[in-house]
Amino acid sequence: MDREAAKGILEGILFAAGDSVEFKDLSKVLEISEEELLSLVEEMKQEYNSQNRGIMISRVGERIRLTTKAEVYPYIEKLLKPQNRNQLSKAALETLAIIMFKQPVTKAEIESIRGVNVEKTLNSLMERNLICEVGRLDAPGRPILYGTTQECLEYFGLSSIEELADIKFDE
Amino acid sequence: MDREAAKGILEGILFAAGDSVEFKDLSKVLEISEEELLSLVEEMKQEYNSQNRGIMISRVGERIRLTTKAEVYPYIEKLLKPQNRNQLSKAALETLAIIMFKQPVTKAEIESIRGVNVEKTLNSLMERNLICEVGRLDAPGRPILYGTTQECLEYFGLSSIEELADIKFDE
Amino acid sequence: MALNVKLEAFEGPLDLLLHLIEKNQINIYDIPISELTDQYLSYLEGLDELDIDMASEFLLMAATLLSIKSRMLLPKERTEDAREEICTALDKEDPRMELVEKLIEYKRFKMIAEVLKEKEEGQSKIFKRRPEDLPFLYEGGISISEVDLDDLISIFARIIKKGAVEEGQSSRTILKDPLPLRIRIRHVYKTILKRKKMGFREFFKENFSKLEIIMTFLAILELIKLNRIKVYQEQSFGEITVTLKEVS
Repeated sequence: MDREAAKGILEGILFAAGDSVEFKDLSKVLEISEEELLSLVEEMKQEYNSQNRGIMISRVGERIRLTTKAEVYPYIEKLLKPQNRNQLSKAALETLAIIMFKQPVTKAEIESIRGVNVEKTLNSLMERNLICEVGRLDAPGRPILYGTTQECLEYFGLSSIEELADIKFDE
Repeated sequence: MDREAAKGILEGILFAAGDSVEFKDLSKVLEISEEELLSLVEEMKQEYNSQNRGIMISRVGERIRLTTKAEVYPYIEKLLKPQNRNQLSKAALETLAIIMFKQPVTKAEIESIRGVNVEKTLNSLMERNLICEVGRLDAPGRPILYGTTQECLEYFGLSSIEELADIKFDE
Repeated sequence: MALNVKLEAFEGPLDLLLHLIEKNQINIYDIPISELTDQYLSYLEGLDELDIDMASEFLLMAATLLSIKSRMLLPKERTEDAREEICTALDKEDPRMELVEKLIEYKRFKMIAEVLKEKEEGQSKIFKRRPEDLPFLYEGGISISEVDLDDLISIFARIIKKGAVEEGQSSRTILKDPLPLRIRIRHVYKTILKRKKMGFREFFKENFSKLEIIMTFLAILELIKLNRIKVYQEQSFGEITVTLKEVS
């Protein structure tokens, strides 16, 4: 299959799927290596950059998805009146940031970093499926270990958590 | 707004809508005449014809929509095919059950309950003469109302819709 | 000192400390601990009331600050042996060190949280597409030949149940279940025990409410699952018969 045809199929699959699709499934179906797949995605990224396109392709974790571009938002808002999602609180965002970089991590560890009780925050993050239990620490009381979900990457549109690691901060 | 930007916005809106959108709504949001809109759509049609595109734009009555190109279906099938038949018929039956017990019901209502695009499923159910159009809702866009056919009721051992009346779940 | 900021504006004692450090343009690696402690304490005093949960966290930090402050004030330990003195001095960390490390680590996550906030904002402006339903892809994909009304009802019952949960959440109405399923199951089972075999529709009396009908359906489904009854249909469109399952 030539590259142009493969890109067309990729677009069609992602369009029909609606949700993000795993690399490995796409490469299996297209019968190409994951490397080739990623190079196709890079090419598509460039093409979607063109002004006459209203959608874009992006990587979230080990998955790829199609979404609308942010600049179309004002028009979508006018026509489709999307419902606003509840935004996360500052406490939730701080807790998530810690879990992202320290996972797997216990509640006690998070609390020692934030200096406050995080029980309620953890519950609401679990309810929103942004974090999950990933196991138990082999220590007295066998405390729960928390980690972030795929949903979490999608929620923030992160290709990976490492993307955040470069953040510069000056004291 | 230049034509290229307008085409991008059009693509984004149709993508997000997931469904066909009326000319008049599109021309209002884009602040262009319906003629201009149609000429943009013609141009887009040409562009989507290119081999590296997996989606296409088409006109249905007074509406426009984006859909997957037919040549992509074999790949979608390979990728998204549910593990077993059971799962497959369950998806279709959910739609049928909703129509049976909520009739008359619009596509939008069914989709909001099931969380997926049911257009094609509705078509299949219509082809099999299990459901039919029973009218139009008196609301913007006058959406089609669906109900089960007499044949369908009989198949399930019901003599008439009235037999369903008591278990119909209206909120 | 003007205390025009409420405690709730801070995500905890560390957040408050960072605020004070920033406001006073303090070098985080060389904190004037006594000054900072005073400010922190007067900040707490300025609050009319303190949420008891939050209070303990803020007070714990106050205690930590006071302890650091007192350790800073203590005269350096004197020992006879000069060599030993040097070693002790090397061993002895700056009492502020632990707090500084904590503040720096917390600050890092606070900044990541701010980036996440921006990302969240950005994502709220883009949309995915609703997935396509799949059955259309398969020839004869929609098959109802192996399905009867029971199946359809149980499918719908599941949907209703899901919807009811969501509705309950938004309307905050709590209704006591007037007809527990357990009781309905017992009732249906008693009826079929007595009659051995009956038509499906006979279970539903004309004056049944929606809820009673649904509960009865569910009861029948439950009894099938429990292997107590058998439900069958001789022919398409025919009457559905319910019989007692023979226990062997």
